Amino acid sequence: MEDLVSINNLNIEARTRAGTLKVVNDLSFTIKKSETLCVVGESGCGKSVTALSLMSLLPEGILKVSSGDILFDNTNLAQLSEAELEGIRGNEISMIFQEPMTSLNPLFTVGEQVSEVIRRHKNLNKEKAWVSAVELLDAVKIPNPDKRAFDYPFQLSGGQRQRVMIAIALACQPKILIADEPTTALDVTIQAEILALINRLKEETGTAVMFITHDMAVVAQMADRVVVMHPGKKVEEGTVHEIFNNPQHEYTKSLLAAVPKLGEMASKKYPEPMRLVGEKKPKALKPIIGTNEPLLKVNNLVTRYPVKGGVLRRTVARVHAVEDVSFTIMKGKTLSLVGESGCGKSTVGRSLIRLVEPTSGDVNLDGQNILSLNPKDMRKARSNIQMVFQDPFSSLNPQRPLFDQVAEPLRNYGTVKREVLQEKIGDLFDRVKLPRSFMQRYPHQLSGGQRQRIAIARALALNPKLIIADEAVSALDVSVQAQVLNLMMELQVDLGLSFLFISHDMAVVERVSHDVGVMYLGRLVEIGPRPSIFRNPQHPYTQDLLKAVPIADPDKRKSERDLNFKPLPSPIHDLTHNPAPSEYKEVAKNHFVLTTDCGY
Amino acid sequence: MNKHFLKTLLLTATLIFTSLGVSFAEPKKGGTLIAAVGNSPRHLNPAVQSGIVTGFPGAQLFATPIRYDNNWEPQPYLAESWEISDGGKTVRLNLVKDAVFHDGVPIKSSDVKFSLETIKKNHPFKTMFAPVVSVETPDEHTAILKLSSPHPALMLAMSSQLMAIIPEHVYGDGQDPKTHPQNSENVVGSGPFKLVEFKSGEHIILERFDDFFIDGRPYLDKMVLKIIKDPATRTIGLENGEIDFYAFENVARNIVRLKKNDNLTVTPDGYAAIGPIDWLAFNTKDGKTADVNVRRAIAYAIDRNFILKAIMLGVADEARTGIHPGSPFYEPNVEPYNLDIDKANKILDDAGYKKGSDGMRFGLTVDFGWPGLKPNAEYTKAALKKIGIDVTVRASADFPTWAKTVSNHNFDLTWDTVFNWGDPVIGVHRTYQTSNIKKGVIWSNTQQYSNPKVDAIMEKAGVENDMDKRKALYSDLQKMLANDLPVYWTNTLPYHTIYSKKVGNPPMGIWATSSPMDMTYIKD
Amino acid sequence: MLLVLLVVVVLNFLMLHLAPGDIADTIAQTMGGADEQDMAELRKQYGLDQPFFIQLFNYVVRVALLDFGHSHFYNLPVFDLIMERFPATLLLVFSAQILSLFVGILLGVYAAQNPNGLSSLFVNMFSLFGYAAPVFWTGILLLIAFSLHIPIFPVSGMRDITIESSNFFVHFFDVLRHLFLPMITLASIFFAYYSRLCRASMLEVLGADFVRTAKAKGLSKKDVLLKHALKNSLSPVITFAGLSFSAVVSGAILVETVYSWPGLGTLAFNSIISRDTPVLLGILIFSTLMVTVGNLLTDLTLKALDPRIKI
Amino acid sequence: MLENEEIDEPTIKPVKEIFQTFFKSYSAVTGLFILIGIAVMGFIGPLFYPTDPFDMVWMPFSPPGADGFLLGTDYLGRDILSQIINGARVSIAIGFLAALVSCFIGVGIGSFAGFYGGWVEETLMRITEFFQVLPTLLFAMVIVALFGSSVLSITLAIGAVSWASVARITRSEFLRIKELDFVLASRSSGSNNMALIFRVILPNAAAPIIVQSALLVGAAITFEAGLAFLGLSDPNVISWGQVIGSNRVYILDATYTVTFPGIAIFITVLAISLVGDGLNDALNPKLRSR
Repeated sequence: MEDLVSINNLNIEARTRAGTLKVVNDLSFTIKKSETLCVVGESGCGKSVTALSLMSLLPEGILKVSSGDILFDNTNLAQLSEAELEGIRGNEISMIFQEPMTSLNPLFTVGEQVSEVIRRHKNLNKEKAWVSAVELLDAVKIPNPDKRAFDYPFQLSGGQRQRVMIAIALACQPKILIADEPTTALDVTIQAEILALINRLKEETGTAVMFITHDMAVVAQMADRVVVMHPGKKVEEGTVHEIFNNPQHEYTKSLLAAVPKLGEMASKKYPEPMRLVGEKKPKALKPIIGTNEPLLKVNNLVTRYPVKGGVLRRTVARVHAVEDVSFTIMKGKTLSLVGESGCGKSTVGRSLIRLVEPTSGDVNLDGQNILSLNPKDMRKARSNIQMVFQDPFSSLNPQRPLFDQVAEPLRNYGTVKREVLQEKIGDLFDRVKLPRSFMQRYPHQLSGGQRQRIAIARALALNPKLIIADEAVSALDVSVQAQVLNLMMELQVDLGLSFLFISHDMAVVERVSHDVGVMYLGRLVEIGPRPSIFRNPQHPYTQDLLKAVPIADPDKRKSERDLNFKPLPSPIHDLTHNPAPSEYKEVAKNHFVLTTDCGY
Repeated sequence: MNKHFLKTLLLTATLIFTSLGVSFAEPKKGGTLIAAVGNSPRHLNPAVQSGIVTGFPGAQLFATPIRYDNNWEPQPYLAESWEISDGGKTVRLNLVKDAVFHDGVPIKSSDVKFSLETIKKNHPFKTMFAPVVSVETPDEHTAILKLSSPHPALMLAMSSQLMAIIPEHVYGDGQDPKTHPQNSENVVGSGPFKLVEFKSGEHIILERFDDFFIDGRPYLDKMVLKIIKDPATRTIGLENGEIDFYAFENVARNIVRLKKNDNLTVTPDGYAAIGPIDWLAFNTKDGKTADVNVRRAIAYAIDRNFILKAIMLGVADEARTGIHPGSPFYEPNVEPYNLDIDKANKILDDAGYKKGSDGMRFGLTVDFGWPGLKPNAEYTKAALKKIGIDVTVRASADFPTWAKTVSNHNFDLTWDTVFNWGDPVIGVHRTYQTSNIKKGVIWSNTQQYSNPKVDAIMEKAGVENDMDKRKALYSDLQKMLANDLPVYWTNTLPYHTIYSKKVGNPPMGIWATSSPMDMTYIKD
Repeated sequence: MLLVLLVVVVLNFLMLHLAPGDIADTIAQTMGGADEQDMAELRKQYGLDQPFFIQLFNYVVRVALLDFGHSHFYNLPVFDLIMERFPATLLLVFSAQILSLFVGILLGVYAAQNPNGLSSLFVNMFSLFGYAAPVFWTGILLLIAFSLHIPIFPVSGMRDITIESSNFFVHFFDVLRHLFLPMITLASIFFAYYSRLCRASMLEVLGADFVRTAKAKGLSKKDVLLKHALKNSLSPVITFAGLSFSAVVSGAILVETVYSWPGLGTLAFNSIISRDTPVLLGILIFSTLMVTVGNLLTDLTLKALDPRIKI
Repeated sequence: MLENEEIDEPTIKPVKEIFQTFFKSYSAVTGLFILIGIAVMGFIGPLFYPTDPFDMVWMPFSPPGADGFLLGTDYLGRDILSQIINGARVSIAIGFLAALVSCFIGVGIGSFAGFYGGWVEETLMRITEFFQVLPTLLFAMVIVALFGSSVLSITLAIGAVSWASVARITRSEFLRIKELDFVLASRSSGSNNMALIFRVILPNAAAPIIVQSALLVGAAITFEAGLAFLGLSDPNVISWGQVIGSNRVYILDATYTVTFPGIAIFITVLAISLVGDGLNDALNPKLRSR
């Protein structure tokens, strides 16, 4: 087949205050007509920069193509004038981006934004362009497109915005569509839909796709061919089957090893750490058994936020973030809460240590009723439960050295004498496998994974019984994610910790959990032992959620027909709304399914 | 006094038609005079409001029984003639026959009676008509003032803005004349101009009153008084011809500057009766300044010449006493307290105020009554440093703050400018009378100065009708005051009138713009 | 809003009450002196002999009934007095605000195109001039330059009262001629704020994802800049303009003093130094209203710009 | 190191790097040097140029350069150069102290409002709103009329009317930062409210507050000049504003008496705003790369 795009010996340099830095190093590959090429690699490997250079949209003065050619349709893009390039962009090459929330102009209606590109390249008048825009919105499955065309981006959900972006990108039937991590910011069900949509439209229009991602599971779903990049360089190229079945390069192998694959734990009763390629001395992969002694009992937890409004700033409505949730965590075990954004799983975590005040319910930690404690006793009780947060960049105070941050809880509770403090912190650094020399560093001198290790060290400082890990590994690259997960599991064995593991990633949850609870719209729809939930999901939402998870296996692709998810209703209700209590049915041992309505 | 007025009476007609007629050859009729005023008047009724700001429009809107020429000679105005009898205790005014108010109602002797009674009751200058016990109106055009005692200040008090004839049918409606709505709007006056518009802070527009009782006057069709507070802005306006006329300019620098301008005339004439004097007042009762030696030493240490030359740039006159040098009662032969640092130091040494190790004897404060006197206060600080007095300048944020401080006698020294208002009885006595020590009242005897001999002389001079005897009394007064030095007088406030060459016959009497401008005109 | 007004009234009433001296002193000043009885009578007449709380209560009740009282100094109804001056201030404040916004945005957009270049530096320096120079100083220098040395503009006031034309445009241009220097002077303070804010906000927006989208659509530079970027970068500028209304009013006090502009600023200054409490309170209430209306206009503009904002 | 990730740019930078960024900007360094120069002039200049600014040393209105007076003399024959040198001290002191007062009030109100939310925020922001809609100059004039024209009352008046912007900025920073995970982490590791406000959040909110306060210094200097122009200044100390205010009536002939202090203010405020820009660039991570 003919080459549509051919990149030859491309070098791209970044100008920084420290000097020039090579971000793309001698890169060559081709994209053929109507094929999907996935470029995969971890953050900072130069994949997005390559895509932007193909659009000739590298930010001026910061990034520059220093040598090499980009041929598009046998034309060297570097030789075209800006006006000629403008004629190609959006018309022959178009692009969709990672962040659907920010990629659309907030001040224009989506109809305007779609029709704008049509008018620009197709020379249609306003009315005709609008008509085609509405048709395009229909094609990307926006419901009621003639009405929604008048909506502003903020009135659409994230998934709908990404559909609008796709409509814009495909409006002029481009020869190639560049998709730069288009689903990374989306929930798993929406990701599945968007991926399927891109695949369908690609079939229909015959456009080539350059798909950029860090997620091997997505690659498996989308790619014809794959280019694997590792800091600035191409390390491996091949068809999707070659890459998945017979990876050659060490990096590709480690990347595949670090990806938890849904279903691979099906035969195992207890969680166990991953075996990582390149790790020098893998620890013995013992299963983590835990105990059956309850540590934390949560009964009928309800958390609602007031919505203020009107002139007098009175409460006019309430967000029902958590509705009648009950569960138990055993000593030395991990309970995972899964669900999509807005399902209330994080609120559950924060309610437990009263970072938000629950409306009602009962939280019992080792015989102590947490919710009835006065502020002073609550402060004491917090030492038993510690949190690790999602964002490694905001979870550490940028203005204080790491030593102080890890020592902060110890100082706050005054449990450790000054002389032994140094040694105690040193031990904690050893525990999370960071050199003691890091103690006087500041957070910005650390990588994301290292920061999460510090966050874990800080959580461990008070010898807590329970650690709430709120999306603690979601923001990390897969290889780092695997390392941090292994560390957490190691600590669980060594210290007998219990975890409340909050995550949206079904594959990771399957790896680390003893028990799993699935949440939807504030309710726990299904809870039970991990193998039972994954093998035999009973609630329709759990079933759909599992169906939506991409699997890192090119032979298990999903099509748009398989997927028919319902949109998420609003959790905001007026003051009179008083939802019914949750009732469950035990479908297997300790496996409960919600029988009352949850809105799905 | 009698003789004096009789002479005037005889000369009246000739004076007006010869001297005035000659000097104001062929005034042209018509035209608009653009004048500036430095502040917004409270309202326009001079019968219940004193001050030069109200005086300017007030004197145009309202006529007074008499007016004064440049030589302190009274001239007929609304009263075409007058007779003084009974040793000065009866004054008969014969009013012009065909005079009308702006609403067409004739001006009658009852209006004069009403006006005088209103003024006596409401005007702040209580001494002006204090001896007038009644006004008789035998006919429509005759008003007879009956006095309890002779009152030499009466003639001045019947001129300028001081005795505006206001219509009884308007102001006699029972409302308080001080807050009468027609003080500012729809003013029904008796003078040469009538009110078109008064916008406070912006302008006052006056228009020729066609039925004015002097035929052919006024010459101007219109007067526009622009209210411009900023002195620099006013000066630029005068220089580039936007403003034709500005009176009461007292910023020395501007006067010097404008004098150089060929298109403008700058003159200090016309302010004799206003009589503004800059002085340094002492607190004669409390603190160090209670000691007359300290006061004298301070007077010797302050160089009046410096103030005249450097601060006033030579445009102000020396004032050695509390009576304005332009007044016939001025006595220049008093101790002038010329600069003599050694003497000042010696006086203080002798009085027992020894210099400390830092060269200072004691500290005093100096206040100032309005921003124009800030340089004087600052100069005082510098000058008294030389005789070992450490002076702190106290700036009051605004007039009420200063007035509160000074009138409650919480001061050592203060610079101030005080007006004579024509006759010493009106504007001079108040500063030195023991009976006028009134806490909380500004421009009373805030020095708390008390000398029975001084009180006695003033009482005598207040009722003396013989000019020479009166002069002698005031001469004694000024010498005694210079000796006791409750106040150290330095200079006159250099009021100047600035007008464009195209302005003919600007008001040059003794009352400046507080007199009618019916004779002013615009040249071609 | 009402609460804010009440605080304005009470606080200022209190402060003026505590300040030394009162209206009686001022009236005595304009009279060239007054005696004890007069002063007592004046104080009685203006209710100053009453206890503080009764004075305050009376005032608040009257204001609630929309009666601002009479000026002690001018003896005119405060409302009339303010209404006479209000249009002038309104004209000055709003024209200066609009001018500075217009020029500021223009300069900001220009500078944002080449953030590190010479033109950007020039814009920065030019706009800083107005910011760094005290506004009255700029005013005086402009006045000396353009009224005295090159007399193109009149020195004072808002209109030439000697013009006797019934033609609207004659008066319109007359006011415009008088307005020019005060407006420029007042606007000059804010050139810097707006242009720098606009530049920064443009730069931020130019780095935003949707601008990349617009470029990826193949739009021309001009369209990207003026359609997609500018509209988005206006919000912070407009927001700041709303917040700076009270600063504009403050600046107007100084500018009005320099140019004898017959507005509220000079009246306010007067009423403070003459302790004309009803007028000052009236002005404070009105300027608070003016600022509030300015804020409201800002909000409306923001809403028109950005569909996400609800009022 | 176990991971091989890149080290990402932090959102808030530590002190050392701020200095580095700051000193790389020519304009900021120029501004800083001018400012230091002016401060040095004000504080030790009088030692080298001992003429007392209150002493009448020569004929009034001697023009600049004539008779050995570089900047001429004023209406009392006082040396304007000496007034400018000595005025620097007072003007800068008023500027800094007033900004400090504003900062103090603003940070106090803003941080409590932002941290506690609810009715505390509601009340405090109403107060802030009040100070925002009130024409500041009028309000300051009333305060000065009340307490008299001393340096102290002028400084307090300026400080008391200009803190609203600081309060708003502090509040919005607090609202933003208090939601960040490290604050939650600190709270869950037992920090009490005061520690959270002053030890955890405030240091991280400092950047925009510092920039705003730097600009307030300049604003306070011009504000003082404005008050002096209206006649509200302390005559016992020389500040630039006071020199302008008291020479204002002589502006037509002796324009230089007003020009020089005006230029002094201009240069100082300009320098402050250059420093403010530099601080902003150094402290604001969003603008750093540009």
